[in-house]
Amino acid sequence: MSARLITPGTEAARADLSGHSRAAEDKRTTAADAVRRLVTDGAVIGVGGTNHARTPMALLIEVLRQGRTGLTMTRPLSCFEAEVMLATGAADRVMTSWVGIGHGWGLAPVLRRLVERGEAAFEEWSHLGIGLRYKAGAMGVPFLPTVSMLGSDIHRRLELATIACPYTGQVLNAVPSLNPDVALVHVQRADASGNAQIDGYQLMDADLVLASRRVILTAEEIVPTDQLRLDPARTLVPAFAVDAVVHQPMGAYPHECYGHYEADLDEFAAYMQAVRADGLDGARAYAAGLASHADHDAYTGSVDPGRLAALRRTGEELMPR
Amino acid sequence: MSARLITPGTEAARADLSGHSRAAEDKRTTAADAVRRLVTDGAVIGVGGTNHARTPMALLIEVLRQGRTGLTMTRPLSCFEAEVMLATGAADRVMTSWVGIGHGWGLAPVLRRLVERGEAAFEEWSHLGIGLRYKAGAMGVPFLPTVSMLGSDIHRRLELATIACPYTGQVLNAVPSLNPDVALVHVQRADASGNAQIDGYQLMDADLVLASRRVILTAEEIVPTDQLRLDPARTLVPAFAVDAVVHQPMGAYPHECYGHYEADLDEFAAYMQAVRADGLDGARAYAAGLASHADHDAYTGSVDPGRLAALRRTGEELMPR
Amino acid sequence: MIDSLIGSAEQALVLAQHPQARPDEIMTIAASRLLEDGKVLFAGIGQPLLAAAIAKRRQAPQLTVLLEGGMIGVELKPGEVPASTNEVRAAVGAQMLTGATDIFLMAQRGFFDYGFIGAAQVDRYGNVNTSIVGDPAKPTVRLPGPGGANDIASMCNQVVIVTQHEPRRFVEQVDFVTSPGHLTGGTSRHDSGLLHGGPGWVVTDLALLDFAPHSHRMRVRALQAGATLDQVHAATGFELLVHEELGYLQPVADVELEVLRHLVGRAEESP
Amino acid sequence: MIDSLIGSAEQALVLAQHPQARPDEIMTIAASRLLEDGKVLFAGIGQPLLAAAIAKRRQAPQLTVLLEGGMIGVELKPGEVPASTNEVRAAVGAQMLTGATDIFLMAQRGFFDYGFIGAAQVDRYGNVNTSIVGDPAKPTVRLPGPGGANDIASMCNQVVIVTQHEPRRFVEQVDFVTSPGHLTGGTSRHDSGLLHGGPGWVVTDLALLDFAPHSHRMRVRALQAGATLDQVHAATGFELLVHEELGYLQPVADVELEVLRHLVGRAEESP
Repeated sequence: MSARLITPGTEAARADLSGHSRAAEDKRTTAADAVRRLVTDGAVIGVGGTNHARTPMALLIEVLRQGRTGLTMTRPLSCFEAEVMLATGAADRVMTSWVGIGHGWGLAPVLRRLVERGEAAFEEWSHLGIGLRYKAGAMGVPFLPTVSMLGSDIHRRLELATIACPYTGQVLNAVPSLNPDVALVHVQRADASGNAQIDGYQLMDADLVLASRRVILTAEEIVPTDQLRLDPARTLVPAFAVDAVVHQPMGAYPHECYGHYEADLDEFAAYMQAVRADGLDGARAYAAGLASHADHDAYTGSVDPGRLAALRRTGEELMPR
Repeated sequence: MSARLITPGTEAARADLSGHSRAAEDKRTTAADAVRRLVTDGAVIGVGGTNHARTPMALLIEVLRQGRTGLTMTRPLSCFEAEVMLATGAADRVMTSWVGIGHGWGLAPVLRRLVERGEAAFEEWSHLGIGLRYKAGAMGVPFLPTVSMLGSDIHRRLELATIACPYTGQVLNAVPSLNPDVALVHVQRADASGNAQIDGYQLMDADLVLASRRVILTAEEIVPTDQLRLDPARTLVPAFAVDAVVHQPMGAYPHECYGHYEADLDEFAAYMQAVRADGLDGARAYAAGLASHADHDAYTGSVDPGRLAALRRTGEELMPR
Repeated sequence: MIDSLIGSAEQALVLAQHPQARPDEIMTIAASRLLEDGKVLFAGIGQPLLAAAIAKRRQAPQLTVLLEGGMIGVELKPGEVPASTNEVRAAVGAQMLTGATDIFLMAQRGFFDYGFIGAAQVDRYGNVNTSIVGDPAKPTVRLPGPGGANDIASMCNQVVIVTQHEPRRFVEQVDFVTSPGHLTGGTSRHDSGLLHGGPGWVVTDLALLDFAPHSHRMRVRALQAGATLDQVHAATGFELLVHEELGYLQPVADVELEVLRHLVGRAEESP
Repeated sequence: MIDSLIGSAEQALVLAQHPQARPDEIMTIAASRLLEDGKVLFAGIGQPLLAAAIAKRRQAPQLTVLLEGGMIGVELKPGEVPASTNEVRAAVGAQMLTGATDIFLMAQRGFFDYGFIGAAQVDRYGNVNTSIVGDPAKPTVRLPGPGGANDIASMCNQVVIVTQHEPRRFVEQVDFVTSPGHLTGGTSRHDSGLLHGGPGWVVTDLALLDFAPHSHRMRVRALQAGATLDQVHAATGFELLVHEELGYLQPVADVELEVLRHLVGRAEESP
């Protein structure tokens, strides 16, 4: 398993920026190509969205398909995608504040088993701790001060440093910056060069994108730049931070994408039934099923169209009006 | 003149929050009432917007009208509103990165004269320095680290502390938080309880609002809360941070309000002509003229309606479409 | 909330709990009664959000409810209780949607009056464990982790812990302090750098508990209707203090149960 | 940009500056030639924004231009040059509008290739003063202050200083270091905690200057067409180095002047 990630790499991450193009050029490609070029074994991957919201499922499944190993997944709240990645060995570490299945399915069974056996690492941070790691990374500073985690065993276990305010003497936790090797982020719309808009809750994705050394976006829609210009305050991701843009409708499926579709609870059930029946092997079989399709379109194409239509309908019905 | 404002008051500002209602109640009032209750002599006032964008002119003129003295005005970029406040003695200190008249009018003549004579203080920060003071105040931490101002005489003059990252040893400037006594902010729309939306460039106003001990909003429009719910991601100011809401069309006039009207260059000219003719007395006479109206509606009502209509038309024509 | 306390044991003797209220409903409703109007509540999924929704429909219409997904001013839609604080059903009615980091920074600034958290284990000082059962280096049970609870417990003005009253939850010492309470009591919380807040209340199916001044030890403040002090002690794995004016909570009222069941879409079960 | 240099003095002798180009136009156009395609530029109002707009219309269509008001990807609309980086005319065509603090934090992260700043005074190490003439405690002239220039000078990968070549501007020692250049030369900038960037070029109406390796002293890299080294030395209040392969800049071309004047709405004056 990869080493602990406490030491900020602010300077290395800045130096690394010189290696990627900041041109406002066409960066569209396929998920397969983007993952092949930008996700390497053992990398720290920042997973966009939280829990079952805007999870970059198309990209994660492509990572499975390409057989990456030894990844660290950073995500403030993780859902069953973390289990799938850990069960297959694609990842062996999560850096997170929470892993659960949700929707009444209780504890994360595969994660439990792997962590309790010492076969996977659960690096536990507070929710704000993860957020501030990204924010420090995005700001280009090696740490940010906070009261989060003070007094807790999270602080003690991570061996975080404290720092005294030079003006007041107040002692705060120093949260080290994090610059993931690559961010995988799903958005509602982007232009070809990677300017992207997120509808609804933005979660931590803007900071994650700016912090990361490389960024792959999937987008429900690719739109002309002129469409973004109509509402530029909604653009939360600037093209100069983005390395690859993938047009991927249903790119968060079976998780939700605000304004487009709700999460597919039948898939939660299918996953959990596989795990309850066959434990780790069940999770692996489920993962193999996900990765068995040629690409994400083939996967979503294999799902009952009526089910997908219903998810889209309820997703739209919940929009403010 | 007020003392230097280096020592962060994070804890005092937090304690002070207990003194204001966070209820989602109707906070609508007049500018006169809000200024009477919330702006005291000698206060540190955080002025929203920058330069000639979304300047809270109605509130500043009301401060003049009520004869406040000894204020400190904090603003990242200041325009002739700073001169008017300094010339009258309403303020005796600016904390800023820049003061200029703009629009081809060159240096700020009144500011120069007062500062060069030692009659007003110009506390000079970098632009990001002001931004991080607000951000630290908004985050509830006493300082934030940055490379801004390192190596410069700004840093030396302010006697800022540096701080070493406990992980990497990198030395950064520690920017102390600022929690202004009261923020004056103009927005495009708000509901009665102070949830507010800003169109276009938000500048530093969200952080300023969250940092400040008390907040007065003026809004071009007061709308039902349900209207904000249609586009909640555009809401940048939460009601629980706001103390008073004033419905004030043309509230930034003679400065601009994105989407509503451009700045009135005739007023820039009128101000500068007064100053060029009579120096400090000219500025005072101009200020007296502003404050001579019963309220902001009376002031804007005294302006040629054709001029105002033209400002609104060009302001709207520049909107993306 | 003290309105719902009955002062004397004599009066309490005549009280029985609402016959149709389930333990989780009793807790949710007791928690809802703690919420004063005009305050700001950092809620979580499940009981906290339901408690908030009940309060907004009863004594606290101007309560502002927010969720860790960045939703501010949410309104629970009856029959559509979200399964996560980070999903579209949690955003219904939001007046403001901000970032997930930003909303916790507002907590750190001090804007939030109440924070609601749950507990797998809680000790006499209100320290909460939702991380690990057993040895942290080799856990017997790996629990989900804090989610937002560590931050809520560190930053909100007053923390309310809502959990079932069982000996395996109310333990002598938590295996892991996920969300700090009063730590080791006395000034230890403040000494750790947590200058504000701390647990104010613990709401269970058997009792309402608070923390004694200075020592910050957990104390029975009031019993749920129909519960006895012996039951509470038996369900607690450490020595509890008892308030000198022990109170008794009003039983769940029909209207409370009705509001709750309408919210969760169990109207058919309503009394 | 080196494309616009002519290597030999012999060739340069035949060059004269474009007869209709004014000094500010010569500077703006020379600055525009420095900008490579595909880069990100933190521009200021006036010459920097105009230089960027010329470059986008010529060699650098994929240049991303941003302004301190939080505008990203702006497009200058001919005839509507903004008077401030913080106004609606500066936001025309923006692909993204972010906060004014946020855009500088992106600079601190390292995303911005170029930053353009002006100067009331500049010294041999590229330190810039826009704050105070005279004694900082009792200034003779209070200048406007840095605006965003201190941050741009501290954070962008390469800083370009654009200013008229006059002895009162090119001074032995600036009265106040508003925007740090190479400080006292050598490793002093890095030693101060500024680990990146620093002035790369100085563009004036007489010359293009850079900074010598290691010492970081200002050096004449090339002369504007029609200008002489004597003129440059005479207009400089400190000892300038001269590059061993001194270059000569191409005169302003008709097409450059035309693009510039069209942008500022002076098309009627175009050549």
